[in-house]
Amino acid sequence: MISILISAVQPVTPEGIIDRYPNSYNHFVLPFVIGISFILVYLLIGLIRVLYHLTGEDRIKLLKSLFIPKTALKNLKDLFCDCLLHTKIWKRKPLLGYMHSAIALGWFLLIIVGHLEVYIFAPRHLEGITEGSLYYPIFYRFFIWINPAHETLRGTVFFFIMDLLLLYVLSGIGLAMFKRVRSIALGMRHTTKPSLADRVALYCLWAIFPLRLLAESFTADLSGGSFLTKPMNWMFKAFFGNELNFMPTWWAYSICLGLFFLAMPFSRYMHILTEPLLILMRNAGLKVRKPRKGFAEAEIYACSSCGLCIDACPMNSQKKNLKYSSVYFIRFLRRHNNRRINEIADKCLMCGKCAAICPVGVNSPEIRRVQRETLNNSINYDYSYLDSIAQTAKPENAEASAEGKVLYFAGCMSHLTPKIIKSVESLMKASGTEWEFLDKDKGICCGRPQMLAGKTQAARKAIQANKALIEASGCKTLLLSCPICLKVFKEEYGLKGIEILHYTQFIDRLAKEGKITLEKGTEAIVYHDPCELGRGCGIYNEPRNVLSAVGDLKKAPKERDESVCCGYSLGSMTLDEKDRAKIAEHSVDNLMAANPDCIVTACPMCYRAIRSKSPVPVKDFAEAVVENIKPSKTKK
Amino acid sequence: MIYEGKKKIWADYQKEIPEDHYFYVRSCIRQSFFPASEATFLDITRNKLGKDIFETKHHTTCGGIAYHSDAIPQETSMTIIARQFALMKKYGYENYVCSCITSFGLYCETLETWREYPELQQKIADNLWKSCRLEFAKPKFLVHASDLIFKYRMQIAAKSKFKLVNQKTGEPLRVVEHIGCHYSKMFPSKGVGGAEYPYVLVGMIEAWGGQIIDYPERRHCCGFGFRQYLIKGNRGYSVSNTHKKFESMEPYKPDMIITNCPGCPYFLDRWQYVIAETQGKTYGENGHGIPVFTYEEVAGLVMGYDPWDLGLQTHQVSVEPLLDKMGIPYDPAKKYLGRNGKDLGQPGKPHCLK
Amino acid sequence: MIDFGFSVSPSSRINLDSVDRESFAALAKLEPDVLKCMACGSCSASCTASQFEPTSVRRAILSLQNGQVEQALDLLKGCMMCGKCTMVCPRGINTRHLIISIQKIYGK
Amino acid sequence: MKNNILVIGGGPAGLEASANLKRLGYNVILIEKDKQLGGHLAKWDRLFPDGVSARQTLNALLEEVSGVNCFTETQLQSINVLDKSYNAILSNGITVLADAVLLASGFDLFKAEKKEEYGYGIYEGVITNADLEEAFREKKLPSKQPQAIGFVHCVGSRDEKAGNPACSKVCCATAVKQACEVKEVYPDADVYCFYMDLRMFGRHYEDLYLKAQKEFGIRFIRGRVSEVAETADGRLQVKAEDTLSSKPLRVSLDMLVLMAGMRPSESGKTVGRQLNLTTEEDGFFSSADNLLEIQRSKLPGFFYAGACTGAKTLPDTLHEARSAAIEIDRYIKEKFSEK
Repeated sequence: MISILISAVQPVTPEGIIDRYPNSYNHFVLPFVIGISFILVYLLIGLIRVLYHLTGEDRIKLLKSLFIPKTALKNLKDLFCDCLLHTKIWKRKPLLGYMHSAIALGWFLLIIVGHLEVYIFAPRHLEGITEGSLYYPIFYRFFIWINPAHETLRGTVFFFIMDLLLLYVLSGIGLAMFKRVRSIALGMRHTTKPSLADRVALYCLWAIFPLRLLAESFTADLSGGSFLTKPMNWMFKAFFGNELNFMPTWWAYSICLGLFFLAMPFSRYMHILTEPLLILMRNAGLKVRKPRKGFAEAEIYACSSCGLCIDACPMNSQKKNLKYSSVYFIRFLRRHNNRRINEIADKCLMCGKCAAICPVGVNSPEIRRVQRETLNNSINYDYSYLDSIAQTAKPENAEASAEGKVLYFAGCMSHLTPKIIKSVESLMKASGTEWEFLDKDKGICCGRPQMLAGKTQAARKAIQANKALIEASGCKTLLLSCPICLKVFKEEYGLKGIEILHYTQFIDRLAKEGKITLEKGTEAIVYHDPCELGRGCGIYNEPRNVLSAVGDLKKAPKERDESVCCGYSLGSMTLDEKDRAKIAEHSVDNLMAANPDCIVTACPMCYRAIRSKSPVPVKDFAEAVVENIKPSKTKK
Repeated sequence: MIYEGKKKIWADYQKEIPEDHYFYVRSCIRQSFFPASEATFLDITRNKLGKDIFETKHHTTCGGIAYHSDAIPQETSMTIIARQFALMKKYGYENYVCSCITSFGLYCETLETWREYPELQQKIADNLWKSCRLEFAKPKFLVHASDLIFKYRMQIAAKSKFKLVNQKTGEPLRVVEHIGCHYSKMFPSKGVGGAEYPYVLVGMIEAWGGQIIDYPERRHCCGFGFRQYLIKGNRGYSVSNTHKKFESMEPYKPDMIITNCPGCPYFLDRWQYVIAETQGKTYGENGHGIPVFTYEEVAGLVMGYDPWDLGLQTHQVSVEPLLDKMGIPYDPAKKYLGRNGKDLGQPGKPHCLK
Repeated sequence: MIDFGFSVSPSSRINLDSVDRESFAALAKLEPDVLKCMACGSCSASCTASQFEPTSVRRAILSLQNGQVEQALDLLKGCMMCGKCTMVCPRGINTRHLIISIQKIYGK
Repeated sequence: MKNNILVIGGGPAGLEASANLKRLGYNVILIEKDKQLGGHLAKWDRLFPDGVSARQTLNALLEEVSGVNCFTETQLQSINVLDKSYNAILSNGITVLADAVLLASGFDLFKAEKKEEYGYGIYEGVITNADLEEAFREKKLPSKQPQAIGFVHCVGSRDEKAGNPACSKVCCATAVKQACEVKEVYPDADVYCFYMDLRMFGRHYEDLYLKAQKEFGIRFIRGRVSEVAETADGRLQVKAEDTLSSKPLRVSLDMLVLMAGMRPSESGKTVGRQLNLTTEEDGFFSSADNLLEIQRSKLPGFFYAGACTGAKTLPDTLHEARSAAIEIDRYIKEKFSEK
């Protein structure tokens, strides 16, 4: 995009533009040069480090992805929307979004347009380090003298654009300063405590643009300016008289820039530079393999420490749990504080809400899972009892009629809520579906709980056994009532030619195909999105389609990807019963705000948890559906 | 340990033991393995103390071993017992003293059963008449031979030549007493001192100068347990029991063990050899075992009998270190000479146990 | 040594004097819920793995208290981490974390 | 003229009943065989489940009986049933003509030495629940830190051989309370409770149990202690079966507390013999009806309150004392109103 722009504006050699300094150098640029050199070298080393820690396979994947048009386009879009526009923040908190885009996009454009200006009016200075290409475009307004008599329209337009951009950035900075004072006004209840490097970088960042304004205003009569800088220049002249006063401000501007870059790697502002890499890696489909290296490192440095995840975290319904939020987890990872890393990694419910709302898209639950893996994967286990099961399961023994049948896997937790199983059974009968019940008597765990506990190896063994049983059944559709199972079946099983459906999807399909007819009741229903179903598998609409046909579906204040975990997730290793109960209460409070007659959810775990705290009846999804199926006329 | 507390319990379990005139019955095991013990009993009571202890060659086994090994039914053993009692009556006695603990327990059990079920007693009386033409009778007093020695303990002490004291140090010997399970565990009131802290052997040891050891597993069975030993496959269980007892008494460094049951001295003695051979472990001083005695043997030693006349050469665990301690003279050359002075031949030496 | 065809068998008795108290204290620190078990047996009854292999959190806790570490680990090695026991435990014991903590502290 | 009511026994039941009868306008004569009033409550230190002071509780009860004729160190010499009333001769020489008699003779603690295998009175470290309470009260706990302490539930309760097949109701809660208290004094000691069933039936009792486990780390072993012996170093070797794992178990302890259960009191039995009062198999007096007329005996005008009709907790005893007062009031009004 930028290259197109540049080609459209051909460089010229304007007559009225003269370097005020013959060698285009002044000592004040030194702090900036040191800072920018440091950060560039740091970035290069960092990039090499991250790439080095990737597996060979991942590196190739990353490289390839850059040349696949579809991914490349997505990369561009994401880079622009996420890094510059900050659309994700805009969507949730517009004012906060504006602040971020003002600073990011504004600054980015200042740099681009600044360089363009140099490219057009003083192209020589972009030719090499010796010509000052490192600092010249930044301090262009200092080095240049523009004869007012020769001022072109093009130049004036640039002056105007640059002042406008500066104002844009300044408005963002102003908001940022205000946010520091009153973060709640911008919609954040909790925010993180900045470290020393954070403070240095922050104050520098705050100072950079006001100083730039001052500096450019001082030289506006020499190097040109527009609606912002020119009047300031007149004002300064009127007050100070001597135009040589401008040196300290340029020094200050350069020092702030330099300091900012020096502090950057040790501060949260590193996210500005890391996020683009993260976007490329994520779009390439890389996964976290080690909790502190490779992709994870990119994620860690991409965290902006904004603290949005603090409010999002369901554990924080109790103040004492604030310290377990993702932002702190990432912070401790950065600091290599192992004790705290493990403590936080184990505590997390893995509900995924922090990842869903993260402006940078850091998937910290996944890092936590991998962190657990480093400690727990080597724990001894003995699943030899599964071997015989897997061996006796043979696909060739399957009946031919099985192909058209639906295979239902209830999972461990559904067996604790027989109502769900009964409802699924009635549903099968009502819809005339031919089906098999895989784990009617003896079931094997789906593997997800082991994965969540970091016992990946053990999980693979369980997965293998279940997979053999499923393939041996000959059925081509696998129906699940437990979202915990669903997620692992979808992501880890690799069941070829078998469609995996959650019962919300299945029932939605039955209704659409007319195999069941739903009767709309008058009950006000609120639906609780189970974490693993919603954020975990992206299933939000199907249950809502069905429920709105069954009753009066209300909206909870926080729903879909912002839904509040029920607190009983298997994700948390160390939360105790009392804490879980508190979270469940919090989750129910959110649902009850919609003033429903009943709560419906589609997960056996949520069902039990919410039922224990809810003042209104709680129904399982299938149960709610079965209660409202219109008896078919054709069948008995 | 609060001695007064024990005395209180002993006071609760007083048993009436007549002074004299007893009908004596032997023990199957003891007359085979420790014949000198019974001979000593008779010698002490009759000749040394001048008591009337009558014995007849017509008495038989009480049937206890067969009964406890499930080889004969209860009624059979009861009829055998009824015959013994009838013999007592026939010879004009009403005090019955038996040498065997198994018998003693079975007599107690039988008498209690007859008391509870008079119709059964009648049936046994009929059986007795039909089979032996003997008149049914029950003893007025039933005592065990150890009860009698307990009764005479002070008289024996008065005639004693040696004490249960280490001659060199003057310290009392540390004695483990082991009571046969069937002595009072089934009927605590039938034993001197009850079941938890039986006094019968303790009284003898105290009277003869020894010091009793109260070790944690004192209540434990010697390991015989009838079919636990009689069936070879169970013998590991039997020896494990004994092992447990020795492990428990070991820290107290006992000088000797005194018993009042036929099986106990045999198993406590012989299993020390088996434990030594299989585990390489011995419990006495310097690789010796802990010598095990019957109460008659101890009484005999105290009264100055020749150790070899008491049959101590038939013990597995050598008794010489204890004899030395007590200062009892003995002639090592005569150890394996029979009563007639003929050489009996020497047994093989164990590998481990000295 | 002579083979008699029988010998002293090892005692199956629990000896509380020789229980490893330090490890248990470490476990109680890591997962205090271990102290809360009242031996109701709900965990074993609902256990997914116990249909295939003797598995019981209740008995594992007891075994550790009795110093039978091997037995405790044996009773947990087949655990599939499904969490049903956590759901049914009337005392709200965090059984999954307890199992992992036991395996971490006592496992090789 | 006020009706005379004779109350036999100055424990919590007798005190509470006397206070209520006095309030109802009767002339109450309370006799107590001991020097001081209060019965077992006077010997206790703290009470389950909340750990309130026994002394304070007793003082509150004593305050209520001011104005009642209390004769301590006094026993019933003889008692005769007259036409409408009872003629009682007390050991202090006083004769009382009582229109109604309330027997609140309570219980005696089971004599722990009867369980010979536990070695009470033989091994130094073996004490009873009452001994421990006394040690707490008099602050006479051994200053030497014990390494391990055990509590044996059901000593002389649920034990046919000990003559009491019934549950004594209070021992479980007392044992758990005392275990916590002991652990407070000796935080480094291992504390074990040997129980057969934990009967934590009352309000807050289960909380006490959970607290004992979680906060005090007290180990509960399901199995009755079978025997106690002394080890070479003077400790107590205790054997039991851990019935939850079906394995025999052994542990060395420094202190073993026997939770002696409740037996009918000897002084109550003496009264019972004089009046031919019937008792049930457990030795406690039989009420006229076990549901509706627990406070009534088969003799008109003769009433029961508290543990003389079976083991009771303190609140149960106090409830019975109050009901007995109401029952006596009803009886007197019915019997003497036609006068």
